[in-house]
Amino acid sequence: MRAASLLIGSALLTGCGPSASAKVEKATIALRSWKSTLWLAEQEEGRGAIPAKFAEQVRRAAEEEQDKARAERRKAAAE
Amino acid sequence: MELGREVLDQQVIDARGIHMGKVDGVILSLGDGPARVSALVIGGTTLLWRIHAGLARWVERRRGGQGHVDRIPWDQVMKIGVDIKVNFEAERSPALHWERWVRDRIIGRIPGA
Amino acid sequence: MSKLLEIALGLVTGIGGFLEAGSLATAAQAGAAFGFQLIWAIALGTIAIAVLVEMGGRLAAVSQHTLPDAMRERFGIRFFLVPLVAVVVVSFLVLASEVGGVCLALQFTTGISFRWWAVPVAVALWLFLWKGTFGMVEKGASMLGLVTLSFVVGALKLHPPLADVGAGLVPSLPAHDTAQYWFMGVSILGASVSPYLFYFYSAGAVEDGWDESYLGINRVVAGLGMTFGGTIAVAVVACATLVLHSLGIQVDRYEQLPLLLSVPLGLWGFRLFAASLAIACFGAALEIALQLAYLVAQGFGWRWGENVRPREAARFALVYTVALPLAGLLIVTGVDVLKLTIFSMALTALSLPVTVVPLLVLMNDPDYLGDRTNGWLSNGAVLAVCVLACVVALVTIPLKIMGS
Amino acid sequence: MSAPQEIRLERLLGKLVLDAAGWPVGRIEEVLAQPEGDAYLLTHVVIGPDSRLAQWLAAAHQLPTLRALGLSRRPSIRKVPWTWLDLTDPDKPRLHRAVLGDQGGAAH
Repeated sequence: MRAASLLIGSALLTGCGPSASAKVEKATIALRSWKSTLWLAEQEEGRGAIPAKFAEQVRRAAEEEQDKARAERRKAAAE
Repeated sequence: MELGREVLDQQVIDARGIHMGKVDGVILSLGDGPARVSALVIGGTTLLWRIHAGLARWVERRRGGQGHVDRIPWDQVMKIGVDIKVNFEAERSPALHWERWVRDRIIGRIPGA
Repeated sequence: MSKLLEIALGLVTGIGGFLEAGSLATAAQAGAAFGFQLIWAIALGTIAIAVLVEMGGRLAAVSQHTLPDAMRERFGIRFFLVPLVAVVVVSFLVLASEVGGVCLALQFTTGISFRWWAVPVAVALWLFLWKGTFGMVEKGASMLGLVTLSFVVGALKLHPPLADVGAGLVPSLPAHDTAQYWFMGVSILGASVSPYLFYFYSAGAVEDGWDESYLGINRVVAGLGMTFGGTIAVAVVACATLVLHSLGIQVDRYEQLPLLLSVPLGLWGFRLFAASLAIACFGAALEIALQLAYLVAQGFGWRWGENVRPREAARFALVYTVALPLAGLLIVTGVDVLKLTIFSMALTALSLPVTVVPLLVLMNDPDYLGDRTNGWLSNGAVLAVCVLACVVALVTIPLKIMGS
Repeated sequence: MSAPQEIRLERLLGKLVLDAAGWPVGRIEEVLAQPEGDAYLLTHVVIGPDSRLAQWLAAAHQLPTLRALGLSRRPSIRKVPWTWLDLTDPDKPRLHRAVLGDQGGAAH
């Protein structure tokens, strides 16, 4: 109970969260990471190390995460 | 013997080795002669009293009583060690009311139980 | 059964049972983000869990009490409620993470979304507990769990620079993302020092009827089993460092993880990853669900035992019969399994003082252990790790929540 | 008003005890009993510290590590005969005599 109240307390204290520029940087790193993931998955699919069915799942996950990161970056840049 | 440490909250096992529950309460008798231990209590609202007295009182008012309480007279207690062994048949005792209820109403109705 | 065979079986349990959704996800994330830099957290966590597992076994062998049993008897109901609630909440979240891990493994191989697998997986888990025996759950799941050794094979094939792995054993501050670094460190600690491991182990020792003659086996099994298990987690870090970190890939989704093994081992690597994830999480889910039932039943003195028929321990069976579908339902909602897993691990770390300190008090009580009470070294080491984990969790969890 | 015929051990534990002069003595920590014939007769009550902090320090005293670090304190405990206890109102146990100043309060 005491831990929980402390947790909430410190969460309130830190309230505002990371700055806009930090958010932009975080989104940029995520985008770069997903670009590399796609490249690696393509390589692996090309040499038959992962099934096409799975490669498709990676592409879908990448799309979702990239959309999320781009939205984050736009929002942070507008701040 | 330390009653709080060696009796309260200890595991109670019946004559046939069946787990009946923990000692939720101990009754001390003050009348008629010197003060002594008179019974162990398992089940009902006994445990709730120790967690939150107000809640226990409320439940007792709502249900009109202490629920399925089992009082085991002290002379039925056979051995106090790792567990407390009592000379008692657990199967019909109110201490196992909810065990029987769960068995008959839920678990026993699932195939393969 | 000969003692040597018991030791061998115990080691298999330790090795095959160590890796689960939590240790896999945290090790992979840490390796991808910080390379070998967080290996010290795995080492620290492994030492702590080895010491704690040994304590759980010793308590059971010497006093014939399981941990929840002893805690209720020694501290009374009011105090017992605190660790009870903490372990139930944390275990439930970890259980859901494991169910999610099995479902994701099935998604990777079939292409059918993990959400559709949640109910069948929960039912399969329940059937195992309903029909199976303790030996089947413990020995069977961990025997199959040896498949997780494929991470060691994968790591060796990638030729990790051993000097860097060794350097990771010494804590060092990162060049970037200090908050993230500590958060991951604490998640790794939470994943290694899972209370369910030593609660489950102490219940198992009582089910198997251990006495003081098992103390030697107990020490060997706890020490070596957990050390080998920790090695697998280090292997995951190595794979993640060499496959993902080198390309600047951070782990945001479970979908990135099969690449850890497909890169060194090809298509077989992909298959082994899926098998490892499915089996390790399935085994862990069985143990956690069972441990929840043990905890509640032993704490309240109900009849318990995985070797008796469900109707003979009805309330015990009811606990896992309720917990498993609930965990399945959480996965059906489509919750982000990776986030759930990491969060549960950090929460585990946060709850460590509550779950571990009562054990320490018991382990110093001659009423329970006679002259087999703890030495100052194990007391001090475990206490230090728990306090460290809790304090860091207390600081980093809010930062993490605000950051995302 | 006379004392009730029976009381509950679990509700007695943790109760604050006042002495005859109305001063708090501490909280009931334990009740001791001794076999006599078939019965177990109550012999003593153990009264521990009444403040939260003292209770925590006493609990910490069970861990050798904390003891070595000086983060604990040996609890001050009195053991008084059961017959000293006045349970006319079981919710407010009192002692028949004054014990402040430590006369009769034997160390545990």
